[in-house]
Amino acid sequence: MSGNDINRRDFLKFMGLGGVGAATLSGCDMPTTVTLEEGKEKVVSYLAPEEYVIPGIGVWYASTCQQCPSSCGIHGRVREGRVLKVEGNPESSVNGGGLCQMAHAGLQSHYNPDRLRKPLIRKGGTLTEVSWKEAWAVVEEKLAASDSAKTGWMTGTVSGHQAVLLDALQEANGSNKHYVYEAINNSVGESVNKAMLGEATPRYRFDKAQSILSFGADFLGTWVSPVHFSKEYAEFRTGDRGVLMVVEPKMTLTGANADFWVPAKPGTEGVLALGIANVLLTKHQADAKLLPASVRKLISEYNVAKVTEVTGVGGDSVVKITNHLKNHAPSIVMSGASAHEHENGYFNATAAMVLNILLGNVGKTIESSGAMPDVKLASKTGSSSAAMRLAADADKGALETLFITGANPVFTVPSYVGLVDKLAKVPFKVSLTSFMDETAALSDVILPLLSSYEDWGTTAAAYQPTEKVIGIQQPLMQPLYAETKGFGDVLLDLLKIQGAEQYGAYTDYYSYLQNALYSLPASVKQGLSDADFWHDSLKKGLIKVGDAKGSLSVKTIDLTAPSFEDNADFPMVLAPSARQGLWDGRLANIPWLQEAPDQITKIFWDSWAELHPSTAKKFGVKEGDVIQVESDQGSIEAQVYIYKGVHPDVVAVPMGQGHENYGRYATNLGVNPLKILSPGTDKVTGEIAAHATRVRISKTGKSSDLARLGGSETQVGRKLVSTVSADVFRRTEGGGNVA
Amino acid sequence: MKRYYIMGLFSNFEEAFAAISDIRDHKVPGVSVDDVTLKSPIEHPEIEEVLGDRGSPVPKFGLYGAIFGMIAGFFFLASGQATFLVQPSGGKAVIPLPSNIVLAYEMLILFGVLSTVIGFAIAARLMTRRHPLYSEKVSLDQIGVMLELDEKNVNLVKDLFKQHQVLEIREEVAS
Amino acid sequence: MQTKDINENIAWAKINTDVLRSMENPRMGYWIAVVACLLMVSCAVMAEIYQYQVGMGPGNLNWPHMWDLYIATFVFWIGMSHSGTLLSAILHIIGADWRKPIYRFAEAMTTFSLMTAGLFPIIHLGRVWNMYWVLPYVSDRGIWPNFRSPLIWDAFAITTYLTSSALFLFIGMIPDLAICRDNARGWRQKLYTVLSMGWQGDDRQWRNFRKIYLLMACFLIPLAVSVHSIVSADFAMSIMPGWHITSFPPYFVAGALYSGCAAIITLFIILRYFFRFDEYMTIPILEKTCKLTFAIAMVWSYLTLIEFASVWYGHDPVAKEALVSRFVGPYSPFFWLMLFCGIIVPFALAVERFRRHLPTMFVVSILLNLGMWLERWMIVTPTLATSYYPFAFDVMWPSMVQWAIVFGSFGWFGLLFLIFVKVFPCVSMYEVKEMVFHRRQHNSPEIAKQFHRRASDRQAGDEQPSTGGA
Amino acid sequence: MSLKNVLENWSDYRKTHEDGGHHDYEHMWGMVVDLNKCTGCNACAVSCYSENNLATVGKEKMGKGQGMHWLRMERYWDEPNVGGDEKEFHERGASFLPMMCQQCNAATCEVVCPVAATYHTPDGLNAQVYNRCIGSRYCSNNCPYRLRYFNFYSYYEDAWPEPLNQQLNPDLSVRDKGVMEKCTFCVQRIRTAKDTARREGREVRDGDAVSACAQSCPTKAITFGDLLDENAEVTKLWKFHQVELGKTKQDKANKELRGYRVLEGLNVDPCIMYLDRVREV
Repeated sequence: MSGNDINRRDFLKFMGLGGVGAATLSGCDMPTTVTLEEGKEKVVSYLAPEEYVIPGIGVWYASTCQQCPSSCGIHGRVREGRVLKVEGNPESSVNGGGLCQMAHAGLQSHYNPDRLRKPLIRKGGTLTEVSWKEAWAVVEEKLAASDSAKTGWMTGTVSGHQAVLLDALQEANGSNKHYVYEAINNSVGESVNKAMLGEATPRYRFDKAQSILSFGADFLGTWVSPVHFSKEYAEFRTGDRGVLMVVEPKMTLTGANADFWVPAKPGTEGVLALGIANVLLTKHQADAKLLPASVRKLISEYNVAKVTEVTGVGGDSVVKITNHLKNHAPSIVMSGASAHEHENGYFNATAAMVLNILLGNVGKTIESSGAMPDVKLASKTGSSSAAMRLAADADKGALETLFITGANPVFTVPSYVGLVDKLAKVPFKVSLTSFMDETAALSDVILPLLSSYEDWGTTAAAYQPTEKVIGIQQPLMQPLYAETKGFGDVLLDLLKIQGAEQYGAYTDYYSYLQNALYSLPASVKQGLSDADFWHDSLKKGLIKVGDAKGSLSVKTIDLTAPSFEDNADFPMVLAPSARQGLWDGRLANIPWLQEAPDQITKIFWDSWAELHPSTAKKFGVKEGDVIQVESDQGSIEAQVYIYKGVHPDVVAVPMGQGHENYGRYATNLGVNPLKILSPGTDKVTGEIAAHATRVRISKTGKSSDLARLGGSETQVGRKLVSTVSADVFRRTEGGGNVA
Repeated sequence: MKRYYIMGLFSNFEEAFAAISDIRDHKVPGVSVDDVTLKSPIEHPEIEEVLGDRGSPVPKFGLYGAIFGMIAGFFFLASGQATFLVQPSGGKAVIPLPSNIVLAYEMLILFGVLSTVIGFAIAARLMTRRHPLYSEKVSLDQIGVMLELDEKNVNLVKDLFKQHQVLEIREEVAS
Repeated sequence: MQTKDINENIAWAKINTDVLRSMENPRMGYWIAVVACLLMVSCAVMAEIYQYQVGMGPGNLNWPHMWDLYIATFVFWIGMSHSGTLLSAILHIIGADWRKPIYRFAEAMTTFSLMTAGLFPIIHLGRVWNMYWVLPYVSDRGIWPNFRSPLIWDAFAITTYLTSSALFLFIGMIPDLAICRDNARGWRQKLYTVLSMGWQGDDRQWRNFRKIYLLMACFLIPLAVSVHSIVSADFAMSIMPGWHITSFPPYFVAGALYSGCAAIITLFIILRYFFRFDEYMTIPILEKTCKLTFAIAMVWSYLTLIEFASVWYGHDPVAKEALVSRFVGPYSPFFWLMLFCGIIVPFALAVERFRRHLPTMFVVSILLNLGMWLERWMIVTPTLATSYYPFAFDVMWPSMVQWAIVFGSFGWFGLLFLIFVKVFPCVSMYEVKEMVFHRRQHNSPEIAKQFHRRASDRQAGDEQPSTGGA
Repeated sequence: MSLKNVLENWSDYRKTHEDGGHHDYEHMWGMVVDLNKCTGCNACAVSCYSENNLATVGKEKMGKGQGMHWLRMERYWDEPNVGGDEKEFHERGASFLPMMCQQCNAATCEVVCPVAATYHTPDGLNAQVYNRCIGSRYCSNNCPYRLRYFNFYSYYEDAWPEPLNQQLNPDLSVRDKGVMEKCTFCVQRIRTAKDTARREGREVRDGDAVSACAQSCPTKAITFGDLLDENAEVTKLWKFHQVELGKTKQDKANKELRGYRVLEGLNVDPCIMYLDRVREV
């Protein structure tokens, strides 16, 4: 029946149909089916499933995700002025249509019940809610009183016009103290890339590669730009399917998808790489001339036997990996956190890159990703050494004012650094954040920011291989709370305080941004008028500012043999693994992510300690037992999860839990492994050696069931998932005959 | 001519039995055994040997009730299902025989039982006023033999009862 | 301990007085029992109110343990209800007169355990307030229940069974109600006058009475069998390993008779003790019941074993897994206890010395029923714990809420029964009279012969046999 | 309800699933999940939570097995006989299996629901009618995949404290205690697609309706579409892998093709085809 001739009887039918009736009257849309199949006579309201509810029509707005630094493009579905769902922006060169779980959960950090609704200032030691005006007055007064040259900014990864304004502000302050801090970073890798290839983030051609060897680079989970790599990984796996090999102390999401997964003794990844190089040179006649003599000499020392002795990786495995790399050329060798975060992290990363050179991957599967045309917009990627620098500066009184945003160092920086005490020496600390967290709790003024779905901004992803784009961060809905302000606006206001008159013209960040985009080169605007260009950009959610061009210049650098000593008191090594979900802990206050089980262990709402069965046997612990993990800096307690995805000498505890002050969903849940890290930094870059802490474990006698999903670790003989060999796959679906 | 109800109470079944046998043997002219009603505390199937088989309609009620229940039951379900096509298919037919047979079976028994009970209530004249000559002794341990007869025969029957050590004789004018 | 059978020369008046006495001025013990039952019921009621408010969660029901004690206990009570009617009906048809003193309370038991069982599917619903949706009423929206669902079959079967067995109980009671009517005063008289439906014991009534009683017995036997088969269909008709078993219908029926007989023994002993019914509920009758129970126990044991065997030979890995998990899995202690109570304990019934010793029999009968209850639990739960889908394996233990409701159901049953014994005669007076009457005839052939002579050659008898009455 | 109706259409009403059932399907929504591409990253699961108003129940209840994960990402380790455990490590990684309602065409859950609260729509969907459900939970017991989830509490009461409730999707209801629920293939999205197509006066095209999980998958491991639509990606994939509906055992010309349906042998005829996981040996 059609809607425009509703007689009384039909009308009553509609009313009987509940959802349909209501929806129809509210004129959303006409139902395609009024009653069930032969329901010409009948009204079958109780049997009207969801499908007979008439969906409203949502409006999709493009924006950019701020949940993690890789800044994917998103579309937000808006109805009645509320954003309900986010999906990947197909236009985006970063993520295509896809998104990770953290991006989806952005909704819950936006609507989070624990968001700060009003500014807080410290009155007599306690933080008390005040109006924005009042709080801002305090900031102005303090800034006037302090030496602007001693103003420091600690931020997470920043890019786009926020970065531009921040630079301008620091310039006006006459200060260079900008600490870009990310607990989960690739900064060792970046510096090695810079040194050896001349580019911090080159482009990895998964589509071309036939094999990938990853030393702890969890590119499907937490490494650089997970969603982008997942997309590439899909290509890598289809057609002429590539081989993925992973070497890491604890199985990450990437490791779980590997064809061949093997753990090396923590820190010895570099040695393994050299061992592989050795096999390549001796067995596979790789072109040795690519490497300087010193390196060749070092490689020759690491024959298979030596490597096995040092790394604990069986000789057959070394050969197997080498064969795969050779037989499935071209290949990519990459390294990540668990290889980098050691005192010899730089060595490990370099050794991995040496393999790339030796395999002739550079230029083939590792290409230049070019640079942002406007360098000022480029992404400032974070490092953990930044936190050390901050601590040092604060300690020696080089900071009078400190602004902190997008980072929670008090939670993520190891306690041996003593950041809390050192920050206490900074007279005036301002937190720009949406949530009360451990760091904000220490500051004197907390300015609540708009959520990323309410704020304006632009971003330039650190890793954008194909083309350089500026991602538009556009509000998906009106701000929920009046007393909150956008990051850009705050920066502008601060600039105005500093009397940087060229910014006085802008009433707010929006107008600044608009103006900034207008002033982009005509080539970028593709001849559109300013207004059209603006709307076009908002519609697309991104602005293409030129293709990735440039080339890599290969430089090999000297390697010095590392030395590894055992520690009798602390026989094991702690692996504070990053889990895609809670990230470094900033997303721990999102119920969806807490309830979504960890990909590997399937544990939710908690922390745990992963042990290898042999280790568990040695210590006589079984699944669910609570063990104490003790380093020279302190100890934590967690329940044991036992599986064969972790090195026997390693106890892996995921980071992200153990918050003391981070809202109802995160507080007092699990433990924070970063707290017990012992001193140690990478010799070259000064990055915190987070994966190098030696620990010992002991039983506490406590035990209870793990909070985990799933009743069985295996399929118990049912054919739920069966595995076919890659050869079969290549035969049936490889090459031409793709499904 | 007036008609009388007369009832003799006997202390045991044998006496009553003898009395009825005599009546059947026409010891009393003009009194037929068909006028006799036996009232007893327990069931006496053997009495039918003398009273003659008086039959009972109850089984018929049971049979017809059952048949009705089965057929009506099945079609009740079937027609219900046939107008309710939306109901879960689960790969099964709209009118699935297995379940309908099971349910029809239950209906068969339900209606069988109900109509039997109704039949009983009707045939046994339940829910009617008790006879004026009803004696509580009957529900205890005595046997009552009751006749409906003409005035002239009353005394003859009384004599007959007395022959059989009747404990008590009651009479009542039939209205 | 007197072991002699019922005295055939017992005065009929005494029968009346004894039975009627049992219905009046309850003693202390009775009131204590009533209070105890009330307390048990109130536990259940409180638990149910809580569950109604909060949801099924507090019962520890979870994914995949969607069913648990409620359904198990439902099956248990349904089973309990079987013996009463079925035994009484069968024994009536085959004319075993020893049923007469005991069938009345057995049938009452049937009715009341059905009334208890009926509560459980309702309690177990997530949205109790919509329970009437399972009834096939004609709705102007053209909605029907799903007649394919074994749960609907349950609804039909149980309604039918409850109606029929209640009627069976009532019809069989009419002559006794007449006796009550004639002896009672006050409200009781009014009540019995109505209930006895003008019974005056004339031959027409007796004749039809005989017919209907036989006929209903014939209806009830197949009904009882079908009812428990249908209950077993809840499981057998599903596709779950450990449930989807062909031998379930007979298995359930046997289990039902088994638990029912055990319950009869229990109640037999209780009634005999409290109402001093030694003369009617005699040891020989108990012994007969015990023998019957033993026979059924053996049938049940056989079916249990054959179930295992058929699953084992069926060689479906998943079904096998489910079976093995019962023997060695987390629930195995209860499973073994069930096997012990169900298969080993009944052999006590085969020993005459035990059979004649009431306390022993009491304990044994309780154990048997415990076994039967465990059987139901061990059918429902282990299958849910392990089935086709490994990811959903789970071990769940019911919480206090569930236990309280199960516990309370026994109180509810007890309460109904206690009320019954004080309002209705729990020994059939007229049938005990018939029993002694026919025994006497049987034991003195010349009387029978004489009847026959009188009936055939028409002559007044001369010699008078001893009077039967008071 | 009339006797006439019964007798006239008797043969029609006696059609079982094997004879095509009594529905003439307008659509047959189906899915393909490529376990070679799936990385087990959980994006689909969280996307499902945000699309379908799934309540988060907290650690205690989740631990008790009272969670509401319509789409659960399952992880299995290789079994000893599959080249796993006699090795020292899980060398071949894990097996991930995203499991959502299989929308069986011969669904065992449908048969046993006493009040017809779950049934098969002309779209080939296994619909769950919340307001008809009385919570007998028989369907969940009879689902071989254990893919039905029950509202053991009134989760909505504390799952969405202000202003989290503003995120709730108005296109579908929030379920109260005592109701069974499960994956609907994002039926509200299908509806939107159908209505749009209708407004534009055309047939529903492939890609008009995409379930939340399929949309959000970073590796595009999930393909969603109408199996009756010849040009749909899913249909092509099913054809390529020689998997057909209505079979308990697929007789493939090429035995090496990866397509299979989970627990196919039970003859529940699921509408989701999985593609085997692939590993280098």
